[in-house]
Amino acid sequence: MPDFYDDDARLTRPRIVALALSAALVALLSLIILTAPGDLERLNLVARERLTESGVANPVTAVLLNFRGYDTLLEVAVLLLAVIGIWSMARYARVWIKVPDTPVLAAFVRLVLPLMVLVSGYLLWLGADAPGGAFQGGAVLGGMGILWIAAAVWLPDFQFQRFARVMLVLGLIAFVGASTLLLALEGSFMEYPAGEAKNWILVIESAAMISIGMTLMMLFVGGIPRLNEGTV
Amino acid sequence: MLLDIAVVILIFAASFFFLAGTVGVLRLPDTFTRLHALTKADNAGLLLIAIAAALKADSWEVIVKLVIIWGLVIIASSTVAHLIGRATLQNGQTPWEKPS
Amino acid sequence: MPQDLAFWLPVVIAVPLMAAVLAFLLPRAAFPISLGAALITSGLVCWAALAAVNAGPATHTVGGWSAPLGIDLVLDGLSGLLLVLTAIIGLAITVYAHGYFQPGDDLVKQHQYNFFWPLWMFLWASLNALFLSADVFNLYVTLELLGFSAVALTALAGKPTVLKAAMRYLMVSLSGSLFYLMGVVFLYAQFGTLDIRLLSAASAETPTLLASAALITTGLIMKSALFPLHFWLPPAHANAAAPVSALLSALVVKGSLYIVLRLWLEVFYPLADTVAPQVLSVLGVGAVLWGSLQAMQQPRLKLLIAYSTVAQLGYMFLLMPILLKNRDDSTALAATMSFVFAHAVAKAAAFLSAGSILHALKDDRLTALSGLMKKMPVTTAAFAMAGISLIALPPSAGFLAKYQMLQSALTNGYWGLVFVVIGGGLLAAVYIMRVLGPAFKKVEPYGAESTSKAVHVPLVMSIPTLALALLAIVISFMGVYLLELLAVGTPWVLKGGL
Amino acid sequence: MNLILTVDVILVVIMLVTAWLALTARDLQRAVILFIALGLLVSLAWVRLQAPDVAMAEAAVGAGLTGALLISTLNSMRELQKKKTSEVTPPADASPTPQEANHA
Amino acid sequence: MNDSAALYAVAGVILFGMGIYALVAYPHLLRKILGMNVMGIGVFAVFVALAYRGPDQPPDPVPHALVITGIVVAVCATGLGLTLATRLKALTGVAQLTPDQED
Amino acid sequence: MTWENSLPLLIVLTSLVPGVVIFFLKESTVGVRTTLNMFGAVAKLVLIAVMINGLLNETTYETRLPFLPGIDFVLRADTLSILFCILSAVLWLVTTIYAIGYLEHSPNRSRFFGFFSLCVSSTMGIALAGNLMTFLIFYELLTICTYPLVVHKGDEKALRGGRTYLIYTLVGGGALLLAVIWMYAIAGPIEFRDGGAIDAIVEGARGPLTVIYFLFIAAFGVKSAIVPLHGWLPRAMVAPAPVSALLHAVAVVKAGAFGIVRVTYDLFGIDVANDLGVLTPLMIATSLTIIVGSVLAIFQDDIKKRLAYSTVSQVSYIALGVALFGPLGSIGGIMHLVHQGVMKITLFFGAGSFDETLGVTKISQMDGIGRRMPLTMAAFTVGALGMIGVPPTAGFITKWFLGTGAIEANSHWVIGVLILSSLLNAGYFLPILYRAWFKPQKGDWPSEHDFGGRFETFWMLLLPPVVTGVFSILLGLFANLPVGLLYWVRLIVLREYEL
Amino acid sequence: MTLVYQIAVIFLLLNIGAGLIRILRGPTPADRLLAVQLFGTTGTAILILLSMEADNDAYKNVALAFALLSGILGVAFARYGQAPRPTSTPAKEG
Repeated sequence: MPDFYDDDARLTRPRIVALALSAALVALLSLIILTAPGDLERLNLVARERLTESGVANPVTAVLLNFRGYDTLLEVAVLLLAVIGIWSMARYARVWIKVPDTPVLAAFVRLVLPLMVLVSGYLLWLGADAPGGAFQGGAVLGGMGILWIAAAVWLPDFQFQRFARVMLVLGLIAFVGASTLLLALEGSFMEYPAGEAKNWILVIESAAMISIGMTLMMLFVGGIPRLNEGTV
Repeated sequence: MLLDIAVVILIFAASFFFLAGTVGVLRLPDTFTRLHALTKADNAGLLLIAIAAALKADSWEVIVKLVIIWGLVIIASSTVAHLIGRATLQNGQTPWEKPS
Repeated sequence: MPQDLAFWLPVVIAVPLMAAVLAFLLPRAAFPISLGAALITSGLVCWAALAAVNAGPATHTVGGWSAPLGIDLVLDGLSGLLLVLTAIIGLAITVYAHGYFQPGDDLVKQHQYNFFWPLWMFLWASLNALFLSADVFNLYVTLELLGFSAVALTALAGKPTVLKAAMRYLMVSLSGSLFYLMGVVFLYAQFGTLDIRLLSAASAETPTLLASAALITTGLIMKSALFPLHFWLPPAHANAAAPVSALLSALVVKGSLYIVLRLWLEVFYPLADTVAPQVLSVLGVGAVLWGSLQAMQQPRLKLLIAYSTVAQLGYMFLLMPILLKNRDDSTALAATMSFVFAHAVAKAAAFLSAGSILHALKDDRLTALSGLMKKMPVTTAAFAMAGISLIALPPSAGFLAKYQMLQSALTNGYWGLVFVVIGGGLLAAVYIMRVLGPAFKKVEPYGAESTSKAVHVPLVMSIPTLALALLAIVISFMGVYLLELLAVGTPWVLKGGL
Repeated sequence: MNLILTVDVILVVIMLVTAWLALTARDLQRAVILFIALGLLVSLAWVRLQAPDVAMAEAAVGAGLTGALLISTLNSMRELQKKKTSEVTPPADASPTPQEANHA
Repeated sequence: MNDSAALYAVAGVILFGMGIYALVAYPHLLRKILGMNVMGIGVFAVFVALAYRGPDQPPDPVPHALVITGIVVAVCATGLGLTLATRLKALTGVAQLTPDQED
Repeated sequence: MTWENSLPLLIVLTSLVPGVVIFFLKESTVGVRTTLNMFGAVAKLVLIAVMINGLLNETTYETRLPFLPGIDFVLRADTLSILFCILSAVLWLVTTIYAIGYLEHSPNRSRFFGFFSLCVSSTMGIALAGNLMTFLIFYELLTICTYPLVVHKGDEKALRGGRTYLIYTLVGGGALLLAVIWMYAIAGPIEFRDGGAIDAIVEGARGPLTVIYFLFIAAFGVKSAIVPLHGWLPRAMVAPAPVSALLHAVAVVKAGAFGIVRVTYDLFGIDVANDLGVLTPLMIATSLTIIVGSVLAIFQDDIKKRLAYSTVSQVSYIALGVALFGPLGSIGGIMHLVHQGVMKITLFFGAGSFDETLGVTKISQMDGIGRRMPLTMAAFTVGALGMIGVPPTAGFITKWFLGTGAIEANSHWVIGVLILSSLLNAGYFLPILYRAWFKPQKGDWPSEHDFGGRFETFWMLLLPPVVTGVFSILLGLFANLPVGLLYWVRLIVLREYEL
Repeated sequence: MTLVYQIAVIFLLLNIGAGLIRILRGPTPADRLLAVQLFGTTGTAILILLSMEADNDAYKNVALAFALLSGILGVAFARYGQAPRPTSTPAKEG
């Protein structure tokens, strides 16, 4: 069977069985989820009541970085782990480097890159009060990285690799470091001192954003950033 | 009230441009012509909607944001259109000509 | 304050996590960093376990936000036991891996060596985080951490077969996590909280709870490779590098198993009278039989051990109906957890010996193992001790566990399980003897003074292997202490309070 | 009169159709692009459900970066396929130069 | 649950089911990864739908935060999976999980 | 831990520790190994002597460690355990000497002696076990440790024999495990006690208790080779002669027989067992075994095989004695525990020496061997006569008590069994003796080995059979000494019957 | 007023739905890319409309992210998505 078409799109017997089973599962789960109490306040009220204590005005950011900041810490760890995992599997960059034969792309990148840095910073800053934050800002930074590679502004080499390593771990180090420091100071992991939560959150978020951006870029690179002759 | 009417008209016009773009993408015969229809129509449509939103905006911040959004889209789509056009040409496809 | 047990709980997670970061940042110093972290973590965990026995369970409120809003870390008997288990095996594997991956001039090996350490430290951190977490969503994140590090470690060996196995593993792990997450969503829909103790207090038999239990259990038994969802396990465990195989079989599958136990004990207990626990038990029986039969037919040592894992995982689900029937009575839980402990130690020892054999002979087909006793006496002895524990002959940890299982099954009138456990032991004897039988074959003509061709296995490899193997025997005399630890505040809803 | 439920229904229908097409499309490239479209639609859905934070993350990460990843992976695979059909062994496992190894 | 929320919740469950189907029924790894992502979207949809409390009430922020976490995990998983798939393609020439042959 | 509390543990450790140390010794360090072995054996004997002295003064020796909630790990000395201890310790010492001689120059001796010592430790543990759990642990440990000894030669035949041995014993072990757990489930965490741990049958538990008893008998029946569970024993004959001696006389077979004694007397209690009505089936099974074993023995040409079937038959005398409800029968059975050990080990030593010195493994090759190796053959003859039950050998004492016991128990048919078996014994032993002493040598010996020295064979191969042969006679002649065997066994039986 | 926005949103959504046909038809990667562009632009417009409909300025941030990322997607696709599919059918695999 050719590799790029699952040409065999016919409904074979196993597929029909799988389809029927999935449909049954869907039907059951749909029925059940509709019976769930609809008027339950769940954690909504609690979270909103204590929003003022969290140091930020955006409840999602408050949950992400304060109430359930520990989840986010592990999340940042997942990001780093994904890159380490990829690097351990692929010893060379996967991306296909080809210098573009038109100046338009470079011009575009020159125009857009500063804008993206600005936007990512803006989203981070905004995160405290409105939708936005480290993940979204980081995603924009990651996009910038992809653009960078796509326009062949940067070729993966090992000077860059060292820089990348530091950037990758920055967020997790900041997160764990700050949390441990707070453990020593306040007696509880990641418990921000009263009134200073916002500053701590911003510092952690900034570091995390850089790491997230670098991580997403490295996911795209798909291997240790160095060129192998003939790497695709 | 007048503002609202203007907004309605703008949105209506924008919808027309979007429709044109979509019809173009669907009906035109080859990549180049479709590219042409899409970029023109959609960017114009988005511009109109952005203007409508700007009319309703409460602060300058929002207007700046709208400008940036529109600017980004237009730069990106023109760059991409350029890249696509080049690539398509290089792939050996020739622009469609009206059959005589 | 620092004397307080609860204070130290996040440190148990932070130390290996930081070690992972540093090992990644400074590849040259990766081993010393990891070894240091391993020592600190193990020491801390053992101290914490002792302290918990004396002072009872401990709760750390992360960020100062207690449940329902925040996430709590809870150390009780069940989690403490698994933490200690991880610490023991982790320490041994840390030392072993240093010998196993020793790069020399080989660049590919250098690559493996460099990346083993951060991945392994991540794995350890995620296990600790998983065992300590009292929040169902937090458990999801730790499961993902665990899954990613396990997959990456599996793939480290780099051969096509192992990549394929890792891919299969990743698929199962991810879809299992998604099933789990869907179950969590259902729990949240019904009860409006994510904290296990609050869920426990609110739990009631509703369709949503049933759906959630089904989703979560399905997801987790995929990850735990319970028959018939075990298909991914043997290739992954058999083809990974030996220290990784040991980690996967001994610890990683226990992570999801732990969540199954925890959630059934704390949250899904209203479903104890439904058919669900029976189904799990029957699947366990299937696993014991199928895994053992497969292990009897495998041509390679590591595949054999991997199928043995499939079989042994079955035992851990056998007692589910008894476990849930009367949660006050902890004998079934004690039996299951003793088994988890025993299996982990023995299986780690078995895989590590298999690794030494592979290292020395470059071949682990059973036909190549004739006269092994002569060539590699220490390794063979270690494997034999592990095997004894897997067969559950006394005096070994496996015996202790199976004894408790039988007792629990018998006093509750589950005669079928009694025969499965005893029969399973005999089946295990058959496949273990497939290895140990030929090991005693003579290599030289009998009577001629031996021209010993013992193969060299470095001490950093043989000592941890032997230590774990000895432990697999000696634990049977420490059973009381383990059970004392296990009795600390499990299950929460009955003993720990809110 | 409020048409918001109509919006939701249309959005959901298009989402489901896109998802189904993405999963069953014969050509993988088509599948990937449909998946990106799905990401964008889902992002709209999040906005409809008053979850702009999630929508932003979905648009940026779920659609944007995942899409880019999928596209480039598909590309790599096709390059590999071409190499394979033209009987060139994949070089991805070639040994690195000593200098590189030092930096590994 | 209000109508919109119910609609999206059911849509989420359907997406979940579609993802499972694709995961099980199709051999190509890229499609399996797509299936997994669709499954994830389904779960998130149910979760976000739960949080929605009608146009006039503020939504529950906790599921939002959790879904953001989930999205990031999903992209990491995708990255990992795609790398593995590419390596497999490079080494075996097939991006499918063919049965193992004893080597 | 006090001296009294640690003594039983020390007795186990005196062979366990040397055993473990020996594993790590190089093959060539014969001196250290021998010293360790000898030191362990002597130390064990001394400790047992101390313990006998203490027991006579009513001291209790008990090691108790926590094992599981409610169940301890208990090693305790009582009169019965001391009997088995001293038998094993003495015979271990003798066998060790023999084994050193026998295995001189053969490979893997560290491994051999290591497992050998572990075997004896397990036997000690079985003897001293104070409850079922402890018994079970050592019983299975014995299985594990004997396997490497059985397959010691490492050829295809040895491996096959080892496999058979394992299959039998592991299945038996499974039955034992089930019986133990069931017992605990019914009766709680009981420990062995003189006169039985179960005072009376709980109503409703009669059925389960009967089943449990037969499970025990089945489990022990495997090791003590009760027909039809004896299949492993002849096949395990591939092991080196000292191992056969160990299997047949000291450890494995004896452990099974001892288990039957223990369970019947100290777990169920003879009265309860009688009440359950399980003794008669046991009597029938053992009688059958005695006859069948003897009959099969007649058809064997291989010396060791013939001895093996002889063991099948002889060991069942012990269980038969137990099954005869009454003190006299019990005395006979328990005494045979010792007698059979001493006599059978003599025979195996003899057989091993013939093999090692002359290469003789078949009875048809034994013509005239009495003249070539008179001392060894004399010992062999004593053993054989003892087996037949000729006075004044030890075997006669056994049969005497068994016979009177049968009369006491009103099971007169057992006397018939005894007579028949004695005839059969004579039938398969007397031809050997005739060949050895009265037939002329036929050609050369299969492979003669010259050890030099003044004796007919290497002195380490000669001394043990002579010593045990002498013992066999002494045990018969002086059975009735004040502190002799009979005195001790009477003491045991009195306690068991609570007279 | 909301009704106007809603109708416009519905209209644009239907546009997107129609655009799916182009993705399905292809035939070249470039044509598919076009459709993606269409989606990006239309999606941005829908977001702006939704923002007005719900009277929530925060949604415009989503539109911003949308615009940025659809641009990046376009470039990535243009650069990496155009590799022609292998023409020859590889030998039977397995």
